[in-house]
Amino acid sequence: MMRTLVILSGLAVLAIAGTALFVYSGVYNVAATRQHTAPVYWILETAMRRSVLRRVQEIEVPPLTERATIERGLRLYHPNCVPCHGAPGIAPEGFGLAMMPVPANLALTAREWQPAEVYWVVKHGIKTSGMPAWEFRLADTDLWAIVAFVATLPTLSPQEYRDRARAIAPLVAADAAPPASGADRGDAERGKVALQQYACVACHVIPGVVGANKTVGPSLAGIASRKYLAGVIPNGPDNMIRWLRFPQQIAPQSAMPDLGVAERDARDMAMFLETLK
Amino acid sequence: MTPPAPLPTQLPTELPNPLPRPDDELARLEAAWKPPSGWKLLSAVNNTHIGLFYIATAFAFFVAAGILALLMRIQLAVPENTFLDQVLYNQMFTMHGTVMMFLFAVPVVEAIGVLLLPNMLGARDLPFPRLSAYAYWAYLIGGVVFFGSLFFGNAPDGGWFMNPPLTSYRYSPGANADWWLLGIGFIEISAIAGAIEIIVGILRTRAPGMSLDKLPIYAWAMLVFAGMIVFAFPAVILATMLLELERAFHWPFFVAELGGDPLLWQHLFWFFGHPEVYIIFLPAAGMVSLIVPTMARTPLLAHRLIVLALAGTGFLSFGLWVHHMFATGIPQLSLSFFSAAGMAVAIPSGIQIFAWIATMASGRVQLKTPALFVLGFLAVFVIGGLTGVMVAVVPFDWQVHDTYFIVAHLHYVLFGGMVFPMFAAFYYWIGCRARWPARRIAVGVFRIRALAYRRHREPGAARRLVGNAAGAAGSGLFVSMAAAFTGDGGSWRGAEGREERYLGIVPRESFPRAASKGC
Amino acid sequence: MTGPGIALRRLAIAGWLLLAGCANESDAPAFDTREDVALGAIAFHQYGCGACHRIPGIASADGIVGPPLVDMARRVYIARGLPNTPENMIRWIRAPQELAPGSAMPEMQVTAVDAAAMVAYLYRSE
Amino acid sequence: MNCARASLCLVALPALVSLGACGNMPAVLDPHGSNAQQTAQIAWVLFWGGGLIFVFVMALAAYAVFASPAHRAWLGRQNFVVGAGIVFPIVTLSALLFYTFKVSGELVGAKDAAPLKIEIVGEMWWWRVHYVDAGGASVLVTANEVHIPVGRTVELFLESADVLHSFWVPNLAGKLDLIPGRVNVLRVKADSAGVFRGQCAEYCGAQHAKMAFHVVAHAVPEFDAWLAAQQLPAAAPRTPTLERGMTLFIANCGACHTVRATPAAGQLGPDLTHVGSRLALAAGTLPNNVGTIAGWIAASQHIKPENRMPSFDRFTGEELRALAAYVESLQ
Repeated sequence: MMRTLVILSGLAVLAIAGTALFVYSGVYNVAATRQHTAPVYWILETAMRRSVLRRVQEIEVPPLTERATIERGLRLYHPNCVPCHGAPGIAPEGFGLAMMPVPANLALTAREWQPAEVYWVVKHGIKTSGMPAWEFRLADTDLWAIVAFVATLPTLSPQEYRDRARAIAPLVAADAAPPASGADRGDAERGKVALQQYACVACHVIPGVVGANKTVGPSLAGIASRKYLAGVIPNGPDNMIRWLRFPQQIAPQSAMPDLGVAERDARDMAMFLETLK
Repeated sequence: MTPPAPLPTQLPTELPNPLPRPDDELARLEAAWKPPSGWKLLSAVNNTHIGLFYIATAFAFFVAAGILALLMRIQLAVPENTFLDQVLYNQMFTMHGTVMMFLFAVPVVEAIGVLLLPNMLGARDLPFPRLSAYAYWAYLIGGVVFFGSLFFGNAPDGGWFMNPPLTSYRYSPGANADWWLLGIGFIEISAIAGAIEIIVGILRTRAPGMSLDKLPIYAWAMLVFAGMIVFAFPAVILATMLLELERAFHWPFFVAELGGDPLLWQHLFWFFGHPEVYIIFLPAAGMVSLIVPTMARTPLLAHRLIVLALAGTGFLSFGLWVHHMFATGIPQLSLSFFSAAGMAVAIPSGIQIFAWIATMASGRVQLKTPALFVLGFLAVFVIGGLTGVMVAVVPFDWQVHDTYFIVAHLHYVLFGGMVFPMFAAFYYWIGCRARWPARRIAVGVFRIRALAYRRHREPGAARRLVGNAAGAAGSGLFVSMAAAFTGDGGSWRGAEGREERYLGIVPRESFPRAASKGC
Repeated sequence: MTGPGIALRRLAIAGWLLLAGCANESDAPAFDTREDVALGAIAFHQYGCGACHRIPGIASADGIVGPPLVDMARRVYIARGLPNTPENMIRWIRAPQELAPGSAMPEMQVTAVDAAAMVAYLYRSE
Repeated sequence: MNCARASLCLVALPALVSLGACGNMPAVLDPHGSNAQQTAQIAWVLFWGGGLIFVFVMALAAYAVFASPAHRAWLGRQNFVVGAGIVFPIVTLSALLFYTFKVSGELVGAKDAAPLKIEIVGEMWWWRVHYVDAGGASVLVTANEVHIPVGRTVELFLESADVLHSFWVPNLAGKLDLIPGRVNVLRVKADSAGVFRGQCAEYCGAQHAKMAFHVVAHAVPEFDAWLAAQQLPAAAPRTPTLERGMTLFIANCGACHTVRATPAAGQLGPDLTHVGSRLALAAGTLPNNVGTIAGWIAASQHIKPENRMPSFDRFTGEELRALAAYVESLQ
């Protein structure tokens, strides 16, 4: 028994040492111009598919066939999705073409993926793939509208798509922000995700958030007990929400930009920041 | 005094009368004296068991309060440290002082007395075994509950002397102060129970033929010790009752605006407080007086002088409590009386010190482990005693009262005057109970303790500051490192090649001989 | 630190600055010399910045009114959208209201020499 | 803080003997007042006397243990014990006793024809200071700082408003407790000008560690100038910011603090008429400038938890700066 234990642990150590050496040596080429090797490509694709499949079990799909839903789906699809994914007969923008992995052609996706899976991917996005999460940009109904439209993509010829697209008024994500849902106190856990989604982690040190170690702006450690925000307004729940949503109003030349934070997201973020005593 | 007859090497074989002994007599006697086994051991009342329980519990409190001291030292290691906030720090220094004085020092010397006295007097047991069992259990439960208050965040935080009006209902509304007042009040009752036990034991249950002038010197020390407890402790019990009444029913004993006087508490507390520190020192002096003759392999010199010194310390210690209150604005004339008394009380201790030195000079000292601790005791206690005389000088005390000079003095006197002799006693008497501790470990423990007690006397810094001013960085760090070493001196189990064992037959219950033991 | 003690040290720094030819504040005084960092710490004590800011390494500087002065060397922006350069940091310390009117940061009449020492402390590579 | 350097130097102190070599002594041994001068003398006598006796006893003990039996025979006799244990202590202690009686007699008895009278009231965790004239009428009310003229005896009438405190300026004199229901008198005379830090020396609760004060000794003309300046009413605000600061002060701080010649007349907290001119803030806790005043106003409960002043953290940055500027302008 002891011997097998020793051998196993020896192997484990070897494996770890091997991967560490591999990572440190920088041998693997991360350039977007060079595709993964076949096995790595397969592993990544399968991991992504399996991960999405695991998480869609409880999602119940609303009816997707009314004309109005599909119509709204198109109005959202055209300005927000075409730049990367293109559309029948329309090429994606330059940056969409230059991404690795390349954004899928959604006509094929519609045939191979279930609507719940498409909904999940559009809502949560996919790590390191370039596919952003739209949860904080679009209301839930709009997400389903896009899924409804994508489902109809395989049936559209380029000409039909072009005619329909010309007939609609595109609906950019910014002004379709999800409405504030009631006056609940805000949910700290969702606030933590919102900090990620509004790129606060790109500029601040935030204790308890992985990867939030940037020193562009001041550290948010102990922000809950700090007396002033930007040295101007006294700290407090409502002032924090006002500061998160409209920093430039409060401290005009401050480097903190207006991120168009939705009222509900600001409340969630404030709840999370409240825990950083 | 004529030198005692040489100690017999064999138990007497012939019996008082020639009639044949009933054959099952030994078995029946052994059965009568068999200690209860299993969990019934908790119902044991024999002085040996109660004594051992008592010492073990007191030592546990010693370790607990020692850990509190280490935590405090970490806080004071660097200036403006944020390791402990002021709430926890104030509770810790209060509990450190209180637990060391009330739950370790007095109980452990009493416990050693309970363990050794009956055998030294040739008695079977203490006169009231159930009373000492009661005293022990009251002490254990009261102490554990009292110490437990720390874990619930409402330990007392008024200093080990709990001066009102800070500890009165207006400025300590919480239950913190009540823990101290009730806890200490009851623990003192168990101490008085032990004291009465010892007085009656020494005066009434001595072996036939052991007149007072043949009484072992340790028994004299314990007699004076117990007498002092009986006179001193009621003062603190009365004080705790008055303050508890004031806190509970808002009676004005110590509230100045309503006609009370905060100094009344200080008088009552220190009337008990100063005898308390001699209550802690005298048994230790008694133990040293027993160990030094064995160490120097010669009878104790100036036996009668030491007994007089012990009695002198007992009486004088009741006359100098105001030297704890020199800075309270009491008129200069009365301060002078207490300053004189403060110096006079050093004389009896001086007599004993020189008597021990003379005994060592008149014999051949064997540097066994107990001897090392006694020499350590001499060195550290003399510094403590001298700084004691220094603070008896009124103007000097105005400068150093409530500063680290006093903290250093009390630690020298307590560690030097009580803990070193206690360890000497452990190594000296342990031979009768268990294997000898390894000499190397024991010596190591001694050296660490001695090194750590070069506390830095720093007249400039006031005491009880949660974070010393930015300036006191250096000395805080130095003292903290020193204190870290004194963490309870490590394990002292092990074997030592002690050649012959006294008489070889050591019955489980009590030691065979009345005179001092030649382990 | 009694009054004269500080004055003596200031003369020393001024003298050193003159010698090194960087008396005017425009070009960046050389930082991170041990002497400067120590003087910076003393300056923080003297001006009592610890009442509002948490400054690692300064005893009793754990204020919570203003932001903590942590990793100042690695910060991209300081004050209100000011690029983080030693000169800007000195300008900000000496005249905060010019750069961020309405901020709670008061004008503390910090001398150029003290401000340079403070910046040296904040930029120290710990 | 000069005690910072003193304590740092203490660390380098290998033994008492080398005290002289160290430039700056601990405050007790660095007297600037007549009272502390004599006490420092006694302190030296005690240190040297105690040290010598200790070395003597240790030598005896070592001799008793390690010397050859013949040499230490004289030690092992009863009359050595009587000699060293009784005669020697009685002689030395009596000498010490009469020496200290003489000194403490001088200390207490030192009367001065016209002493400067100052009443000091200990509060929970700061010092209220009243200057009174011979008749006992209040001449000036201030806090946490006691200015005294050099060479003139000052009688400090110490009383407490809540719990026990102890007034202790090691450079000038020994400590004396402040006890509710009783007035203790401490006589102090500074020999030379200077700033001396004092500290509360009787445990008085949560912020006992941050209850310090400064005693500033001036030459007589300087002291008179200071006293006259302090008796003037508060300076009127000169700029719009200070005006704004004053209105904020009266609205928020007037209930507890007094600033003479303004509607703010609260008695609970210290008198702030000339707070700007004080050396330190919050009883020796912070240096005194506009930044620390703003920091103290906005987060006093963080700097000195459980103290009687709440943190005023509802001002905007602008208001806080204006208020702090006004308070600092009260020179």
